[in-house]
Amino acid sequence: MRHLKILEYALSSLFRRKYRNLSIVAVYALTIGILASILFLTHSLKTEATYLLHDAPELIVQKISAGRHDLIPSEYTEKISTIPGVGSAEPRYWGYYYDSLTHSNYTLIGIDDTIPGLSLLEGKMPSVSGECAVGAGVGHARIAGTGDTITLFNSKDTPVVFHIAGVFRSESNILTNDLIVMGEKDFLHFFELPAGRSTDITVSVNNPNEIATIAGKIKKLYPDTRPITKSEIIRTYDAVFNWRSGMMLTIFSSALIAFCILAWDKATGISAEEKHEIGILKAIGWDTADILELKFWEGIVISLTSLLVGLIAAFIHVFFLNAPILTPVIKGWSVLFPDFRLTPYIDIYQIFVLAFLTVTPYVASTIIPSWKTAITDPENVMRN
Amino acid sequence: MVKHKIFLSFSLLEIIVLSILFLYGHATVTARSKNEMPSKKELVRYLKLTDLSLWTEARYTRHPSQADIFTPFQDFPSSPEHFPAGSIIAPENIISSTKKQAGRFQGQAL
Amino acid sequence: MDSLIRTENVTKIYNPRKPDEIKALDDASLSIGKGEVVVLKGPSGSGKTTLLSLLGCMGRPTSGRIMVDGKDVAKLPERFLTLIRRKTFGFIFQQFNLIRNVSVLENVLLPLYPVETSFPDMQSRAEKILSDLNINNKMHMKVNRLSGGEQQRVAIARALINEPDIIIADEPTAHLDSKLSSDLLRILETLNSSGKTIVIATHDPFVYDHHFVKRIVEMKDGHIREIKLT
Amino acid sequence: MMLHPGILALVVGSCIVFVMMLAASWQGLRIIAGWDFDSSSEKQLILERKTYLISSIIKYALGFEIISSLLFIYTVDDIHAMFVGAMCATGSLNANPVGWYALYLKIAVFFTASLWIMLNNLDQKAEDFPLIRPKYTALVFISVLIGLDLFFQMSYFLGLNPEVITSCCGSLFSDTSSGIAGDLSSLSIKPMMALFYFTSVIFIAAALSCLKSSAAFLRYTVSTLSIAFFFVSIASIISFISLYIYEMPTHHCPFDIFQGHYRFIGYPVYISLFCGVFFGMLPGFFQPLKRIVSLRDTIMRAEKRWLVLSILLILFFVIISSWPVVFGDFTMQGY
Repeated sequence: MRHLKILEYALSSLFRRKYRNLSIVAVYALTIGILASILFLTHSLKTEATYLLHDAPELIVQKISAGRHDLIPSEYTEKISTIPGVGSAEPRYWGYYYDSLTHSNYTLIGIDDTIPGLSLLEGKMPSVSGECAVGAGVGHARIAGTGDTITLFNSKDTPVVFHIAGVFRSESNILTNDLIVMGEKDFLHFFELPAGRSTDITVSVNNPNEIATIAGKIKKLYPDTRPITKSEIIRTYDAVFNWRSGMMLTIFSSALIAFCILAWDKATGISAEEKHEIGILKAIGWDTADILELKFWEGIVISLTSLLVGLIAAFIHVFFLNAPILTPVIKGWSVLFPDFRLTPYIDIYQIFVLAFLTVTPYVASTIIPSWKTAITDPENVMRN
Repeated sequence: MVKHKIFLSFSLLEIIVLSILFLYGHATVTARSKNEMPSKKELVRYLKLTDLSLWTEARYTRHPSQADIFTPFQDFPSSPEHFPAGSIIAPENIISSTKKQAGRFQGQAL
Repeated sequence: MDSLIRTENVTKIYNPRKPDEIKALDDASLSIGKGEVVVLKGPSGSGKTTLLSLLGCMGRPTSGRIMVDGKDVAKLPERFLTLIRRKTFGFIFQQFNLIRNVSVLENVLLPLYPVETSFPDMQSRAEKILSDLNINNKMHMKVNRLSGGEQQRVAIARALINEPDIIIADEPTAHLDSKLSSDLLRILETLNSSGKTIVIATHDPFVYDHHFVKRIVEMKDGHIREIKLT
Repeated sequence: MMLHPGILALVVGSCIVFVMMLAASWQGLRIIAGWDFDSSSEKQLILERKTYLISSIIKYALGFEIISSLLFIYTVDDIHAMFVGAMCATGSLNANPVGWYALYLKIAVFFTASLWIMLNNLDQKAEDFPLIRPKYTALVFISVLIGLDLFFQMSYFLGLNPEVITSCCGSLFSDTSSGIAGDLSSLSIKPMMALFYFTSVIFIAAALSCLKSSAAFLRYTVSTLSIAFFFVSIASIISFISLYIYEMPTHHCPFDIFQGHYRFIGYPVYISLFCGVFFGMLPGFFQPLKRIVSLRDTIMRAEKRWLVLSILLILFFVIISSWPVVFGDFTMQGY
């Protein structure tokens, strides 16, 4: 009961200075909103990556030559597929293409023609020479859809025309945005790659517990290769997004610090009127501990309200509006940046981290000013 | 003695709104992982994709898991990072990746 | 007569051993009995307010003893002084010291906020006191909308809400005209007749010439001189 | 070093709390140096008012430490995917064993800071500040603990190398591994269960007899027993309680029970255990303070409350942790 009454007075006291306190709540909520947006965004991307890459090949084997990624000969593929425990080893063809027309980078993939119709593809996969399937981003950049053609310049600077047989639906943008998928032969021909070589090898392993062992065997068999396991890829994405959100949080923490300075300043520079009020309270029977509790409640009201408002705003910003404020920061100079719809993966942990990260500095920056206010001498009220 | 009731109900309201948003988020996640996720995974499987198509500006940002060890330092080892995405994507640690390969040999020896 | 509050050789020095050292009270001994009305009379700066604040457990003396209800409070930690102040004293200040922009009712209830009492109980007590003082019709008004006399009555109501034994009033008539002053004294007289001890500091002749004042203590430069009235 | 949001929050928070604690200890030392209860000087008044600042800092610091212990476990759990072979928080902690010290220190800070607050509450009930010196000396000790906690936490996170191959609960708590963790889970379940229920019965019996008699040795016994019960309980959680909760014969992780798919059972389990043990420790701890006249009655009155609380909490703990053992579908036949 006592605590509720002190909360009541705290609210009445906050309300009497509503413009000042509303401005604090607004700034605080904005800071929390930005930090929460960063966390939500990166966590969503991270979770999406983890789920999607679960189906990536168990092992990728690259050839390293002079420390650089090199084309891998097909006898490697054959030899690797005979290692016990390996389900299959297949060559993979892919590369980059810089499109000077739109100043963007595409990723070209060469496939053999065994791929059935994909549900996220509008149209069909390239089945004959001269056909290709493109990501929505590429289609958008080149203003081309299914049935149109796309002209790319090969290494001899000769234009090669491809018919767009299919465009990947925008739901898959996060995977396919910059892809141009074509037949294996077209790919080899386009880049004039030597026969019997591929970009790298994908290896499927039947028993997931043996992936590391098989990677070791491949490395021993071919010391000039670099096997990359699926779990390493997933871990890399985890680290990338943690690093990324940590980095952005660190940068935006300056906003938090600025806010805490503001809070400190507001809490220290209380008006003569407020000081007089505290004096009156103490004179009529409030103890220093009661005033400290009053200040504690004021802090709770401000930080709880700001936290909740900030979280709601961040959720709407990230998952309904697709984070318009943050995308330029993540996007960098990428010309083709996927126009993805973020999936709202959220857990209590995110909220917890955020509350911890934002409330602690605020509370810490108000402890000493609150105490300074609380020890106001009641006797002062008797004099003016 | 009504202000604390107003405050508590306001906070409760905010919590309810937040919970509704989260439930909506949860529902979306469930719906998408039922409807879209299998077809996306299908793409990953058939096209043998290993990376998200997020940053297309450079090789090591387009395919963080596939890039050459040296890629971030292509010009010379202390070349200042100039891709905005590169400033927040951690370049691979060369020393520890050598150690990792050494570790793999040990793993095999066992 | 039993003494309710007694000071023994109380000295209070502000800013000791500094250039602006002030000896506000010097060896002051005073005993106030239950049900008494005591007026501290003297010019400003004579130490009235200091003595009142020490009697009211708002501060601690530099030396000497202060007995409240048989307990020495001179050395008590602040939080115990607060407890005693909360239970024993009601204060009426020179400027009414009400909290602006807050309703009459809330102002009156403030002393009870840190105490474990239920709100309906507090409210019924406040309503009774406010109707006794005839301002229950303005209960939900903000105090800064009230006239001086009404504010004074709110301040009195606030001083009475914790049912104190002793009422301490510091220059209560300083901002009131003569009609309001006599209203106030009538209220104080009623309170005294219901058994409350009243200590008033004033230099207003209207107060110490009033018929219900039986005892006047004159103060000068921190010293005490007693005038007994018949 | 890993720049993870949770790690960032923990490190920033701990640094802030450590700085506040340093300030509090400094003020505490000044209070000890300048304290003169008989003086009515301005200085004494200022020192007295500083006690409010210090106790308010400690209260916030304790609150922070409790929440940060949880956040630490969550974070450690969240980053387990970064370590090969780690399947839960235990695996991440093994990736850099300094993490265990950070966790132990957090538990130590919980107990010492709570004790300090109890001490402070008692002290504030007396009119003559009887405990001012021990209180503010202890403050320095708590600051050191918090500093060590910050240090170990930092060196844990800084030393994390996501490529290290670590063992997970499965292998750490499997019967073949060495070290305490392995010993705990290799304890055969029947004797462990017997010890657990035996200690709890003895503890409750001792606490009940404390309510009846005022003998000093009973209080010391209850405190010793409650500390013993704490270790036995932690060992039991790892050894058999977790098995029944997870319904898996090899999963001994003491942290996974915080997770949602075990219905957050970890919260009531650990909260009742920690608080029950804490209140059980108090009577013996405060027994010597009964010599101080101004505290004697307060302690006597509070002691009853502590004992009753402790008995109820420990009973609650025993009941909810036995629930899956008695009523669960999982049986340990053959293990």
